[in-house]
Amino acid sequence: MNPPSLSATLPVDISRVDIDATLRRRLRAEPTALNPILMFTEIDAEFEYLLWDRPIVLDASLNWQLNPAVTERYTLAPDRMSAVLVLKDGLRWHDGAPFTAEDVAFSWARIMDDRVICRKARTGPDQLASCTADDARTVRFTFRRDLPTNRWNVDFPILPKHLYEPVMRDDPTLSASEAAVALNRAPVGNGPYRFVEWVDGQRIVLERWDDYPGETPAFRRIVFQVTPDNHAALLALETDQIDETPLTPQQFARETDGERFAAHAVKGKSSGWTTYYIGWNVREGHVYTSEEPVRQAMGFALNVPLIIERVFFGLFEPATGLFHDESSVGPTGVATTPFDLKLAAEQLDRAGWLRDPEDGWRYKEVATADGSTKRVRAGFTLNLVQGSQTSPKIADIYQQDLRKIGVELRTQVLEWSVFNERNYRGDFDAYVGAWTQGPEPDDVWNLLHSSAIADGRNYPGYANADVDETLEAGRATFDETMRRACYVRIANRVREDAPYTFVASAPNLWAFERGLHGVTFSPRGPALFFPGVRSWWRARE
Amino acid sequence: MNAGDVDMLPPRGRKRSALLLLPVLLLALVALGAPLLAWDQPIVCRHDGRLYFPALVVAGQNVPVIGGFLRRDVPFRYPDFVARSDLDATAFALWPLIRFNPDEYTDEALSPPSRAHWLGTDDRGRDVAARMLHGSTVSLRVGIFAMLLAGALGIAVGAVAGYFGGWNDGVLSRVIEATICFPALFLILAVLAWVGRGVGAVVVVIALTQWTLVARLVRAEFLRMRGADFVTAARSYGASPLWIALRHMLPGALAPATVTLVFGVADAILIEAGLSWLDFGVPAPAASWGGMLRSAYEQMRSAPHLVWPPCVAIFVSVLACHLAGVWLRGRIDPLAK
Amino acid sequence: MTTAPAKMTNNADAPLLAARDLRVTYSRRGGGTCVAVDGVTFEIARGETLGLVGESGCGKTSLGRALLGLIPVAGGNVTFDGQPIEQLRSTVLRKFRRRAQLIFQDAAASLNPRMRVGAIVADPLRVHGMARGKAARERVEATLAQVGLDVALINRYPHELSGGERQRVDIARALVLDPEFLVCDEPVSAVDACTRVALLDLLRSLQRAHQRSYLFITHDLAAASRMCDRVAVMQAGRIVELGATDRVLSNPQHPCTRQLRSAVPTF
Amino acid sequence: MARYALRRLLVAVPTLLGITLITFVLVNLAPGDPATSAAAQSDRGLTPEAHAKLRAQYGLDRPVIVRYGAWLSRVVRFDFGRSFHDGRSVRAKIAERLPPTLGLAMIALASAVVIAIAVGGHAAVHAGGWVDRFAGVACFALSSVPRYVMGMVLIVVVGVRWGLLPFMGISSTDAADMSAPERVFDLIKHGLLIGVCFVYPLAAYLTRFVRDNMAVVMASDYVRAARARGLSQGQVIVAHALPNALLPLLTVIGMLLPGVLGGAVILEVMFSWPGMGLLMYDAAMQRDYPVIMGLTVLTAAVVLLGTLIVDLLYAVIDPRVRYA
Repeated sequence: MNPPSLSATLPVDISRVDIDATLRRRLRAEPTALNPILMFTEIDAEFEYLLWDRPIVLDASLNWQLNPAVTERYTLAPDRMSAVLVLKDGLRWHDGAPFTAEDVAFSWARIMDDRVICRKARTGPDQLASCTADDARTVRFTFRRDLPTNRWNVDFPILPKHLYEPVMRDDPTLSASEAAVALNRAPVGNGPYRFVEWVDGQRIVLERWDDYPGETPAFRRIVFQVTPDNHAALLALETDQIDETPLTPQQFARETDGERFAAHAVKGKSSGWTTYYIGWNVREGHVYTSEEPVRQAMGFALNVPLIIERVFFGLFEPATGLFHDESSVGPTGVATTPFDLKLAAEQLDRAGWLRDPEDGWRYKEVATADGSTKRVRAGFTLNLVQGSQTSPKIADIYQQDLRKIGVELRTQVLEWSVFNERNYRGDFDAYVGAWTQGPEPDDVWNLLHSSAIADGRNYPGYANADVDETLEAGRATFDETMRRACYVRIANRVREDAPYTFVASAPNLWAFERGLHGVTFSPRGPALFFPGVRSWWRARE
Repeated sequence: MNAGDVDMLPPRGRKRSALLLLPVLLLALVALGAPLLAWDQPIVCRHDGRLYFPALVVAGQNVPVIGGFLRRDVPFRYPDFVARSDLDATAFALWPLIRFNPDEYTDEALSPPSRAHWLGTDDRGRDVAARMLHGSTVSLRVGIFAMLLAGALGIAVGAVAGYFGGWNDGVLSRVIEATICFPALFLILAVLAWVGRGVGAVVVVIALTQWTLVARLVRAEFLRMRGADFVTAARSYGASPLWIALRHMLPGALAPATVTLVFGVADAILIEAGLSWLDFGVPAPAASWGGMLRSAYEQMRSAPHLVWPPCVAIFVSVLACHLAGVWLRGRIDPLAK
Repeated sequence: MTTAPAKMTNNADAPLLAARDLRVTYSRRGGGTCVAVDGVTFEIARGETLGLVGESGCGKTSLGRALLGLIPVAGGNVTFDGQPIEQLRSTVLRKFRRRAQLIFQDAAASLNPRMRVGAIVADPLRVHGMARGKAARERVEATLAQVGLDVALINRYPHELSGGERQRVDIARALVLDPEFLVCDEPVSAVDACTRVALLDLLRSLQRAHQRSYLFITHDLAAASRMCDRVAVMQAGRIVELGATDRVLSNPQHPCTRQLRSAVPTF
Repeated sequence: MARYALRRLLVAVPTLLGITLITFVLVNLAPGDPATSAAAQSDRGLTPEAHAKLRAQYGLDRPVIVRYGAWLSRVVRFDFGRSFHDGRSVRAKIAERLPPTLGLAMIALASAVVIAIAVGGHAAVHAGGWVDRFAGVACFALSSVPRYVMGMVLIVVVGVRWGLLPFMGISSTDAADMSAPERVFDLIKHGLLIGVCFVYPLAAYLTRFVRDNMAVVMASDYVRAARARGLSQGQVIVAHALPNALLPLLTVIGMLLPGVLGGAVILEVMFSWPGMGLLMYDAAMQRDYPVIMGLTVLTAAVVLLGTLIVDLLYAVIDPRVRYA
């Protein structure tokens, strides 16, 4: 359904390509810092893929792949407890200094230094026992255990040691001193583009690095224009001020069919692996949500078809679980939960939450700590993030339906920081969240394993011995069929126990300037993979 | 945040026609009787041989004090649970003007104005006209309660500062000054983070930022009256300071303070809508004009019909409060001179 | 009347009020002081009217207010019925407040514009808890009648009254507590000549009926001669001459008195 | 006068201290501190020990008062610290955001004053004329239109439907390639819509104010006397009416200053205008304590100083004012 011109690959005849063109991309917000080990948002990632070149990359299907521009080879030892990565000869940083194994070892040490606040980069590398440089081109990794995930664990961002080492002596956090901030705002990388300027609140400019050892990208310059507002972005696209922008479902469905849009731009869509869900607090103190039948009933009461129609303009797909059908685990065969209020009501009746004929709400006698019983009304508070356009709408629809079966849904809109703090402390009944599946199914460990209650993102407090064991098995086995079986089992367990109720999974919705070619989509959108933006091009006029 | 700080005060002292009060009275009537204008249940209906007043009861529950004693009408006993269809078709029923509940999802989403939906529907298929009418309840409630609170605080502080003068006045004046300079946005975030979102939090936030207007005014009035002969007279026959402050000075300060408070209601409505625009206001699904404005903003390209109702509603209610303020000022000032 | 003056009297022969070496000063902004009353000594007997004359700004008003303890005294003392007033505390002070009252020059300013006549006159009663409800209303009406006001005015606001009526309300408020001592601070200077005569007659008749003592402050010698038993002449904060009214006015000793006298038209 | 100014400045110091202390405590006690936020945004390392370590790193482990003392001692040396969010110095961040806000506010205020004197003056001189009547109604109506409602209407109609003017940000994407005059033009285009939202309430208020004040002056005895001396209408206005009407105008401007400088959060968010309001909003949402505190000090100081300057100006213009 995407226009064929969009995905037209780079022609062999290079003279047809405008190699001096500027690509103007939209930036929804400014990055926090252009330091790859401090980066943690999707915005940050956009720069990571252009300014830096890691030895290991993800392709459009999110498969593990060696970066042909950087890596000579990667060899796993027979006991699978160590590996050797050999870099190509003559690699350089943008400033001309050599890129060596020392840089890799240095970066691992920085990532593991807990004085550095890296929110994301430590996940993975922290499974390594060591990372050392054998010589200028050879990096040696040793592992704590022989795990199939180790090949992901050796993939982490790399800093130029010669620039950060002097900074580190005064400022081990790499973010609190003048020198560190200067470096983080004018980074030196090794990727196909080098940093030119950052005008705060307005734009960030990159330029093609002519000495890049890999394939030369088509665009000479890339300008990231900071445009937080979605209307402004679409308007900018239609007035030829930017070349691409992600679209909201509403924009994709209703605002991009006119002539004005067609004269300037085309739309692209692909399935994505981001899933909206409702997380339930299963801890004992939360009388209503801690009951498993109740959570199942809540699943039946969630009108997913209406939500997809009214909130997501028919563009999203019903989600069955943490694993997308197109990922390595899927399809898991887990059935989607039907929307059925009658079923939900019956389930609640069976669970002892009975309707009071006087006021219509459901109640249950619950034992309290001092031995007496207390009459509790069926209901919960749903936490939403402030500023989200979609989650209040989901909550609204949910509230209307729950009221019909006598369950009270109270919404609470919290700022991002407070929302996070509440989740982190387990101080909530339920919340609307989103989960983006990565290439490695083991990632769900962080959401489901009982150890992740204290140390991960298992905010619901979900603990199931069988799930724990299966997660462990999935993590340890190298047998792909067995791994898949493990995760399918987990998917079914999660569906039964319902610590999470899944709403819908989001596609990638994008708009591009008409003349843009070479765009392919990955589950992460058109840019955040290899080659991503590097394959985009525009014809010479 | 305070668009209302630039209020318009036409010349003082002119007598004004009571017609100026009409808009604000209408607004108050709409706010109180919103369910009589837009609701999914009849105002009066016959059901199983008896008369019921479902929408009227809902409206009654908006009235302070009385509302607490009203219980839902029997066939509609589940709050909002029973849809129109539960009423037998042949029975007598007097319906509100708009037969939609402001929170109700109809089958048409984002439909432009039509015969069924006079101002169209929003993205969830809710009737915009019904939401606009019910939004007045939130706005007026916030405006009035915020100003009552701000008035109480401002009068107390202003009276103490103005009556005692000197050291007290110095400290309290600094407090007033500090409040004016204080980053209001952060105050809002802090209060919301602690109190949680809701009408109460918004009222507290607005009162905490707006009380200084009244305090400054009352302080100035008290300072002015402190040396007045009628105060000396009261002292000469042995009236206590509290007596003098409450009985002799307060009524004099109250009149101008009331004018400020009426204008303040307009400010409060503005601030409430502004907070809702920033998504700090009264939480969904409550119909609030600021919230409607925000969602209209997000959909202005696909549904421009959503923009105007909240804009007009906010403008009209602010204008109504300003007119009432002008009237009040005209009423009160000749007396003071 | 609920309070009989005789009951409170310790010694019928002693003066009701005595000021000794009284000083009143105001501090100027930016340092320095300004002396308003500079060592004044005099006595007022029971039932006596002492006139206090002098040109504007000579300290008459300050003296009057100092006598009532309404402004702080910088030196000397005032005794009322044998008790020094600056030492009066709470309950005793309240009693004193009941026995001594002040009548103002500008009734328009001294009457609270937001209170009705009835409330204004009743307020002293309420402050002292002397009468409530119907009893208070009756007493207010009686007092209004006493000062020659139509009882129908009881529900009016001050700005709805004429100057003379306002002045009478002011007097009524002072009288409602049935005081023994009144400081009349130029009570007639703000009304027209006709009303003035009527008011002076009223004040005099009120004094005679109840044996009250007046300090009658005026710059109008004609009024003083009409009202006063004795007259004190004040200049720049000092009393320069004090004596029987006839003597002082017909045979002034001090140049200041002569000057004042020459400026007054006679009736 | 110098002594008066000095005393006023000294009185402002405890006020400023009070504001900063309260803000500091409030900011630090509000839920959602940056350390927890960072922890919650991390995949792992959410254990209490890790959290405590993070708090220590942000300097949040000491008591609030101790931190306030430390902060104050640095601020006295004009060191406002570094942003928790991106590590840049708070001074630099604010310095960057100051011109858009200040420029807009000043230009708006200046235009409003010009409009007010022109329209209000005309209305006063020709009291009862059609300009007077029209301006009266227009001012009253405009003053009831909230700024953000106006902003929204402008965006929807002028920005989106007509596509006439840009409504987001301060410059175009290709601003870097423009010549200097083009860039200025670009800036003006971007500032126009948000500028209108700033100007019209001020203009409405001040027009009314100037009109009423000048009408009083025009009807006064000394203007009549001046006319009697044979001065022309123009001379009367320039020599008498205007100076007397300007005096209260100055005070009113002083009173409006806090609103003009501090009241722009919604508009700046709405128009993505990279000014102080937007910075404050972002900083508050990110719990970027150093930036919040820096902005608090700055806005409070500007407001306090603004009122002081207006008072002093008032004294310079009106010889009757005493420094009491």
